Amino acid sequence: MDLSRIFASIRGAWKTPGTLAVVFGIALVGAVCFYLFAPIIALFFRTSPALFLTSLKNPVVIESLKLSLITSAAATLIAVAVGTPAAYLHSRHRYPGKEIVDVIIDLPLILPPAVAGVALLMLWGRMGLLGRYLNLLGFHVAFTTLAVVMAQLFVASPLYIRQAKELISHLDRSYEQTARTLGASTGTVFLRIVVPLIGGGLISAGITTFARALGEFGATIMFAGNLSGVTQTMPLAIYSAMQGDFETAISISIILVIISIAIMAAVRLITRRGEIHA
Amino acid sequence: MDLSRIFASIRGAWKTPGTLAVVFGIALVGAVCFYLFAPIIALFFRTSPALFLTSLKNPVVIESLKLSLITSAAATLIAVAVGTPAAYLHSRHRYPGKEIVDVIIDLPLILPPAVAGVALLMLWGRMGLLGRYLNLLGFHVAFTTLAVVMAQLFVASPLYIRQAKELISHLDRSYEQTARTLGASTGTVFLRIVVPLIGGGLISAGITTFARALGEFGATIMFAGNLSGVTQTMPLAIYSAMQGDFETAISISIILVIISIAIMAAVRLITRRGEIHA
Amino acid sequence: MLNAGFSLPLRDFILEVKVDARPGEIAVFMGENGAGKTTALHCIAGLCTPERGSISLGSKLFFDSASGFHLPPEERQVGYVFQNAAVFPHMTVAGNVEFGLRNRRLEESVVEKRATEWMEIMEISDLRDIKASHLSGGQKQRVALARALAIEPRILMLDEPFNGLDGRSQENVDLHIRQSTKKLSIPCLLVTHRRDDAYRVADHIYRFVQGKVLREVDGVCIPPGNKMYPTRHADTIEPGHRC
Amino acid sequence: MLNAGFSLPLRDFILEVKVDARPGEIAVFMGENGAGKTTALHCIAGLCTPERGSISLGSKLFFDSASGFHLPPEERQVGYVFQNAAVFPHMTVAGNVEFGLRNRRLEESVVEKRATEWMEIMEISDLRDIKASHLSGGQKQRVALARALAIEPRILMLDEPFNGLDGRSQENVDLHIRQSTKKLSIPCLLVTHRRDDAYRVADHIYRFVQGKVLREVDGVCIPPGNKMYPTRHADTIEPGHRC
Amino acid sequence: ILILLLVGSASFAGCTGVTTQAGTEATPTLTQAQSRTPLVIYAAASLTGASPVLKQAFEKAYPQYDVSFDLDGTQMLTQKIEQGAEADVFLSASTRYTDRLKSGGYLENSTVKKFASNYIIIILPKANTAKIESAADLDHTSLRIAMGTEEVPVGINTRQAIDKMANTSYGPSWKEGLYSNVVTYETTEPGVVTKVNLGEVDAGFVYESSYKAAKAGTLKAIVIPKDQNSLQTYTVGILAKTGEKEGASRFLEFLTSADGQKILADFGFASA
Ligand SMILES: Nc1ncnc2c1ncn2[C@@H]1O[C@H](COP(=O)(O)OP(=O)(O)OP(=O)(O)O)[C@@H](O)[C@H]1O
Ligand SMILES: Nc1ncnc2c1ncn2[C@@H]1O[C@H](COP(=O)(O)OP(=O)(O)OP(=O)(O)O)[C@@H](O)[C@H]1O
Ligand SMILES: [Mg+2]
Ligand SMILES: [Mg+2]
Repeated sequence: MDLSRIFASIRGAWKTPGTLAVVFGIALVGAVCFYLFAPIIALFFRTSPALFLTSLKNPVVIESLKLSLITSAAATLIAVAVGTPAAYLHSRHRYPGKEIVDVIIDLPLILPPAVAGVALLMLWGRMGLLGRYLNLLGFHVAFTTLAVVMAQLFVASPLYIRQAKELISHLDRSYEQTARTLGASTGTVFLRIVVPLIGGGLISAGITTFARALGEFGATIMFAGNLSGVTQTMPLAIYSAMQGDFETAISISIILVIISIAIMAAVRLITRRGEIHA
Repeated sequence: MDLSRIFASIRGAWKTPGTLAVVFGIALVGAVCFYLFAPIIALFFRTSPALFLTSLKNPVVIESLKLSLITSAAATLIAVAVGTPAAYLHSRHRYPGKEIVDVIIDLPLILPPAVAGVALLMLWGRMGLLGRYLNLLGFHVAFTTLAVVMAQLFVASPLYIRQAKELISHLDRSYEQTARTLGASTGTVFLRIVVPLIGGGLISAGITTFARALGEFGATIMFAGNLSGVTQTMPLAIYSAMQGDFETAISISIILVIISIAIMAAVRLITRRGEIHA
Repeated sequence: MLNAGFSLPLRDFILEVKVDARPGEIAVFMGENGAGKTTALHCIAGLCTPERGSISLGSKLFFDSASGFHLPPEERQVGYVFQNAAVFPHMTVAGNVEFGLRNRRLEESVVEKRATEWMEIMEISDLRDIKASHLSGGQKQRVALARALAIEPRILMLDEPFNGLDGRSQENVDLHIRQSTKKLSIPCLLVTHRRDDAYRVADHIYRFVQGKVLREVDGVCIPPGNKMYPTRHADTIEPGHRC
Repeated sequence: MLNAGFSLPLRDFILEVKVDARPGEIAVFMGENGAGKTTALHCIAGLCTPERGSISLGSKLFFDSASGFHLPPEERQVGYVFQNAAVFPHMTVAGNVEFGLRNRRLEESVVEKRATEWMEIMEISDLRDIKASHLSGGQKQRVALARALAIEPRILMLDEPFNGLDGRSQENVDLHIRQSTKKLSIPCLLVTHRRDDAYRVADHIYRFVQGKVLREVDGVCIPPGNKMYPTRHADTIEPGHRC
Repeated sequence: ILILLLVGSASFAGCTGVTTQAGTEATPTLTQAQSRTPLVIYAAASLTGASPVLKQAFEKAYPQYDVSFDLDGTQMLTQKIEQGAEADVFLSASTRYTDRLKSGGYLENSTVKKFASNYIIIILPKANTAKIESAADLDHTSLRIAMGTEEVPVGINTRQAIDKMANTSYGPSWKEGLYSNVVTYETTEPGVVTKVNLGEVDAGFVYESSYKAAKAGTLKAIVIPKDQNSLQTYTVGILAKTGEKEGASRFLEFLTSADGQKILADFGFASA
């Protein structure tokens, strides 16, 4: 598709150059936003303010919301803390098997979440390949709050690592090289040069990861179970509500959406402000 | 965490500088790979070669595999074709409401997939806000193969757009500026400068998107239903099988994993070769 | 004939540019670091928008704040060599040089002929199939020059074009800048910090001082070059300022 | 005393470097574009690894292919100004200059004092809180120079340091390069394409020709500078090569 | 390299250390009532509606217990138990999986008994735009029908009921027409309910209990006569590895008591 030619031909008729690009841009971004946002708007039509307020007071909702936020935040933090340096070292070095690592990082995304949950059980469960030894040590993983975090980490961290990797590999090396001649160790180069240079991208990747962890359902119910207060996150609570009271389920979903928007907006604002001060 | 200081102190003992960094790097990347890959390995322990071969011959498996690949590829293509220029225009312009667009793009990730499916039904379904008019025109969306693609697109395209956005916003503008002085229109700049410069990243984002679409379950079954040959993708087939014969379900999952690895490796090889020739 | 008169607030001062250049003439921009030379070129190329004023090249209007008109850079046909060269790292040397020609929708044979010509002139023919990211600093600069000159622009703008070039290339580039300016009969704006370079090539010099642009009409010093050159400073220039 | 003798295959030729420089001495690298000057500096700084040979500074071994030893760049204490300046765009001017000092774990007061000193010398004090990505080309170059000199390195390596600097800054930088080299009693390697610059600052000149490095002992031309300087070419140099 | 891989997994252990911290940080706030003995009930998803009422009533009778339900498909619960989930009581919607756990030694086999049963019912959206009056209408062309897959309990019972109806009243062409109207085979009952609820399908086959659990007035139903229906039996058993045998057997007693049965009846379950 030769966009430029199409552009050029239509532009003749338009006369004000650039207008077409603007129209095209608005149409494109508008279409994307419409496609992604309109269904969420539609959700609002199935609930009433009264129902919404009732759900907000429901202790199950509060409890699962708290659990969801804590576990998702924990999973995101681990993904960021371990994933960023791993992505840096991975991107900046050649080593045998590098391509295999690339593929491995994508695999958890392909697995249907329920299968991912089964896979985690097979490894970490009481009968699992590793879990049986942990079990002997009196350490139980599956069906605990830890398992929720692990399931979210398994499903969401590949998103973070992948984005971090790409951001780093598109970064001009001469900054890192200069920093090293100025006496900076690998750690300093990483923390003071690489991370700040791609900081915006990493935050964005972190938000994506958090969002994915927050929405995780299939792997969590399989690996961690659906136990109110311990492993019942928001998506699980929504699922349980859906069996009975459909409208309540939608109300809870909307609460989830609103709170997530608030958190993501807050993160953006805080980091934006940080940038201005810097 | 002052990594550099830790580094420096331990390095004294090590004497060969850099060794520690290497060990640390291998440990880190190894830990990530282990965490993401070991559960998948564990899956293999639950199946036998015989079962595996039987599953391969199962017509339901073949059919759902075909459907999965076609729909995921379609969703990925749409995400790439629409998402890349949208991300470009979004990143390179300031406009009112830009932050809101950023948040909107993340929202589908937060929604538990089943809720995403409900949301799609509320908009595009027979009784949906838009769907009821489409219905009058004799156009049905829900419970068709198209609905599968739409569900995958809704769930997976945010991943693509987000990565594309970040890659573009970290790209040095002077290349684009130079290209414009050399007579390149917005379209040409986009296709010949921006896309090739971040091509590797876009391919990687495309693979992530494809993987996510391939693994999509919750939204698909809600919005498109589960009808063999029409809307039953691999994850739906796996989940259906899981209700009855667990081992078969695992075998199918493994088929999905292996085929996905093959496809992703192929994409990487082809694009790598392309780069060398260029 | 380039006519540019515009102003633009920068961080430390308001940049007020008033420059013109006739076809076949080389106007040199000089001035301290951060005086606004690069910014002025960016505005003329259409890469940034002045707050007030107008820019036109011959009968072609580039920019006019009164009518809000802004011709996009891709329609201005400027040959602009950036201060940092900015060769496209993902393309070969040939790909870089051909890029602007292809945008003109010239015939393939013409594109190749002209690109080959300019690569020979800039002595980068043996690098034609090398990716531009694998070049040395001076090689990149030569690619940028070939790329800008190959499109036969309607105005040439060179931001420190001699930077990074080895001695022979400097002479070579000098020669071809003059030749192209004359042959195409286009104005040329050239930024340099070197007095010898300036006096050698300049038809007249614009001196950027704290956002103001002073045209040297009667400089206090006599240029060592082979051109007749006006030798006294504009009367607004502060005393003691070197030329 | 820097002693470097190493070889490294490049795309078009094998780069064979044999250079030395005594403390307080400035060795200038000259040669055509793509002759390997930048690559040589990279190897000495530890940013690329030669195939064979060894590099040492005084008693400190930097690299030795025989024993497989490679001192990482952060432990070589070189003050290296890259050809493209490479200021850290996310930091302020002050942040850039202080970066190397902080890596030395100096006291905060010392860091600030020295950074302030060098920013004053390079006349970038008024830019100290500006993000480096918002600087002009010449301003960036000065930040890079201040940053490299501030760490009081054990060797100074400057890749075309005068590029982009206005006239006054060129003289200023020239002065401080010589002063620092003398005061710290360190060797200095300087790349330039300008004969006048080279003859002005050089204690001796290394000419890079097709991967070979020739030390000028008796050049055919007399430098215009104020230093006594050997005036005849090395006998291996091809006839007609300008110096 | 092997050694380095070991170091890799060691550092991984460090990384789980972090997760543990996060986990334990979360737990205390979530299990405040430490004086009460926790009792974990694994229950089939179709008991979702009844579960909070059962919990309330049981805790009223036995305040020393803190009951929590883990609700999931019976097959999934079975899988979890086999993988070592620690629960006290298992409420199963399918004898097939109960038997599987029994033979695997996961249940106290002597405690296993039936506690409820469930019939299939046809649900319609409130608006009923397709104007379905009886089961006979289900073969009309251009209807959309949802039912469970042939693997899930509700799907198995649905098929049996349809077979009976076809054999006794409506004939094989009705059955054929009905199946050709099916647009989705759901893996969970809520999937069927949701689609009917939204009006996206014209009819769906679910258990009576699911119909009862849905908010009143949101659905219409067509009852299938008992003789043409298929009965699903619910069984309960105490898990072999329970640490709370006493509480578990109390819960079991309660479930089969008049009080328990009344609650189940309220939610559409027939007695066993
Ligand atoms: N990243 C790279 N990859 C491959 N080859 C390179 C790369 N950078 C430079 N080269 C090649 O290595 C050779 C030496 O380059 P180098 O940059 O050292 O030259 P130089 O002497 O510094 O030239 P200049 O005066 O133009 O800066 C050149 O032929 C160049 O094309
Ligand atoms: N991206 C930017 N954002 C904000 N300010 C900038 C930016 N680039 C340059 N400036 C400032 O604008 C002023 C003019 O810069 P400009 O690059 O035009 O100077 P110049 O005359 O080309 O200098 P030099 O000789 O160093 O190249 C300077 O004060 C500079 O610090
Ligand atoms: Mg400039
Ligand atoms: Mg160089």
